[in-house]
Amino acid sequence: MKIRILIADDDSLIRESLKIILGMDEDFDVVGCVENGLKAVEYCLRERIDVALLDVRMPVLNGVKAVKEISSKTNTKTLILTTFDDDEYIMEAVKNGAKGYLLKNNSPDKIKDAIKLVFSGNTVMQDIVMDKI
Amino acid sequence: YDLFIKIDRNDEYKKDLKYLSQLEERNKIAQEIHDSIGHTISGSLMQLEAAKLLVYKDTDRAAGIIVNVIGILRNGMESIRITLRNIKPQSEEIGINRLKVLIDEKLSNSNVRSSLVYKGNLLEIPYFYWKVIYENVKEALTNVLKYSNASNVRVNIEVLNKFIKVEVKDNGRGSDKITKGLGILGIEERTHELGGKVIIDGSDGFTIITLLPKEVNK
Amino acid sequence: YDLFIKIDRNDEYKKDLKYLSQLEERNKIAQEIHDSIGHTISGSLMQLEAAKLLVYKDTDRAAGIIVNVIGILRNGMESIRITLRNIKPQSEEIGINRLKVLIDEKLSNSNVRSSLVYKGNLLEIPYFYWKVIYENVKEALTNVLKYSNASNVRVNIEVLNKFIKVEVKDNGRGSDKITKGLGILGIEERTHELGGKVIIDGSDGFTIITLLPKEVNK
Ligand SMILES: Nc1ncnc2c1ncn2[C@@H]1O[C@H](COP(=O)(O)OP(=O)(O)OP(=O)(O)O)[C@@H](O)[C@H]1O
Ligand SMILES: Nc1ncnc2c1ncn2[C@@H]1O[C@H](COP(=O)(O)OP(=O)(O)OP(=O)(O)O)[C@@H](O)[C@H]1O
Ligand SMILES: [K+]
Ligand SMILES: [Mg+2]
Ligand SMILES: [Mg+2]
Ligand SMILES: [Mg+2]
Repeated sequence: MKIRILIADDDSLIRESLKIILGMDEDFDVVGCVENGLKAVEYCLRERIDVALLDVRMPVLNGVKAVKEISSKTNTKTLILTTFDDDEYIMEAVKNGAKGYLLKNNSPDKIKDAIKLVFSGNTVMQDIVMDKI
Repeated sequence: YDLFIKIDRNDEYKKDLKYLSQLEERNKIAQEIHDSIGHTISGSLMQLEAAKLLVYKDTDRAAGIIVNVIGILRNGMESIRITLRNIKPQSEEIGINRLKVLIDEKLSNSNVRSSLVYKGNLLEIPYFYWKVIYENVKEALTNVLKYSNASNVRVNIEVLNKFIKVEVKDNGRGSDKITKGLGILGIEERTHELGGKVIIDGSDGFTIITLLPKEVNK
Repeated sequence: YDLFIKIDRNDEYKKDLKYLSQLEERNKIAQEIHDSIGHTISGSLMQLEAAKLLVYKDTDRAAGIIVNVIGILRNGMESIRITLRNIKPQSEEIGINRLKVLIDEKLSNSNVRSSLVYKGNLLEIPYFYWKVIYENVKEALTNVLKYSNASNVRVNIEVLNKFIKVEVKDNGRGSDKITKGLGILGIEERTHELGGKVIIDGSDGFTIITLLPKEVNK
């Protein structure tokens, strides 16, 4: 059975490419793509979504707030995707029920693995690089 | 381009110093990022132009180039991320420093001495808590100057197991019967909004304690 | 995580303010970079990952993506350049502000009043000239405090046709017979290195003029 995915990002480049990358893999079914957090919440309320990939910074409703709604009102598991490590947001998101976070510059394989892990009930955290020069 | 600057001590000086610090900081950061990013993008662009020309004629080579550019961009992204990590202050660092400046500024024209003490891991204080802490300490200090006649005030932040405790305590005349004004009401309102509690005691100097829950239940 | 901060007025305050300014500035810049650069690179990267998967199966689409990414990176480069240019202050802005802070600091514990005046286009002052100007003014002010007994000192920068003129003039007791020490010798040395000239006059208060050629003939 395929993992049913929702992609939420205000950047169309990210939406389109993730859709291609995940769509080409038999394990995933990209059910929907939306461009803000509110639409993501609505989508998860309407459809059965296994894992929602959520960008942090989005208009209307950001990813952190969307996580809160989604995890309190549905069974969808949420995975935050960020451009850089946005510590404050990430901490908030995890408090709000996010099952993990990943940087967007991870390889497709890592992203797919993370989705599968989250789907099967694990929490996934990006290993933070703390190099101080 | 025909200007005249007259230097007034103190106030002017503070502004100058602040502005200069900002300028110097920007300069450093812009340079660092410029150096890493220019490289990354111009390199990627050239290679992609080649891939575009080859994609039908020699798909293998085009595929190789794509993999290559992915590597370049990923490295570039990583190095910017590290630069940002290093330059971006933790909210806690800004929070505690803003508080230090507040205290300095508030008391600089008075005879009240001050100390700022903290204990526990400040990183556990959520970023929007700092705004409330700041406002509450500010009001408390205003009152110290207005009513306490104290020689000393102490601001004490403790990150406890379940709570974050912020105490402002002076050694002044205290107050037998406190009639809350807009100041203390404001402190209470901000604190309650975060699910917290305010404790006021006028029996040994004047003490205002703000207790904020570590679990956010807004 | 168990720390104690004692606040000493003035000095502490300056440091705090400076540090806070830097922190806030960094925070703002990090945001700007995040928005412009982060966008460009993470978007391109993800698109190329898709192109890589498609290149054999759907070469047309892969080719389309490559063209797309070239466009994104090219535009991105431009917007990044603009961001960085906005972040990076002009050297002239840093130069004049550093000078203001220097004067403030030098004279803050004295009774000497000061003014800083400039005339002409400061942008014409090369970036490395500012270091020499800074050092020369610093030494001149040290001397004003040591010897002049002046009530006023004026720092005057003029960007002329062929020269940049920096004058430090006080209204103190002046000096009949000047025996150059390391201070003035240093001023001369730095100035000569840039092909410039120093004029000293102790007959009406004390005046040190640094003349630097606009054409660099190092
Ligand atoms: N540090 C203090 N020492 C002694 N008395 C204090 C101190 N702080 C507050 N009080 C007493 O508590 C009262 C209420 O303070 P509050 O800040 O709520 O109102 P206010 O300062 O009188 O008015 P407002 O803050 O609205 O300008 C004050 O009027 C004063 O009598
Ligand atoms: N503003 C001034 N007013 C009066 N006399 C001055 C002033 N500036 C300099 N002089 C005179 O010029 C001399 C030379 O100054 P210079 O800076 O070269 O040496 P110094 O200050 O004596 O020693 P050093 O700078 O090496 O510590 C001084 O000793 C002083 O007599
Ligand atoms: K699929
Ligand atoms: Mg976004
Ligand atoms: Mg008050
Ligand atoms: Mg000297």
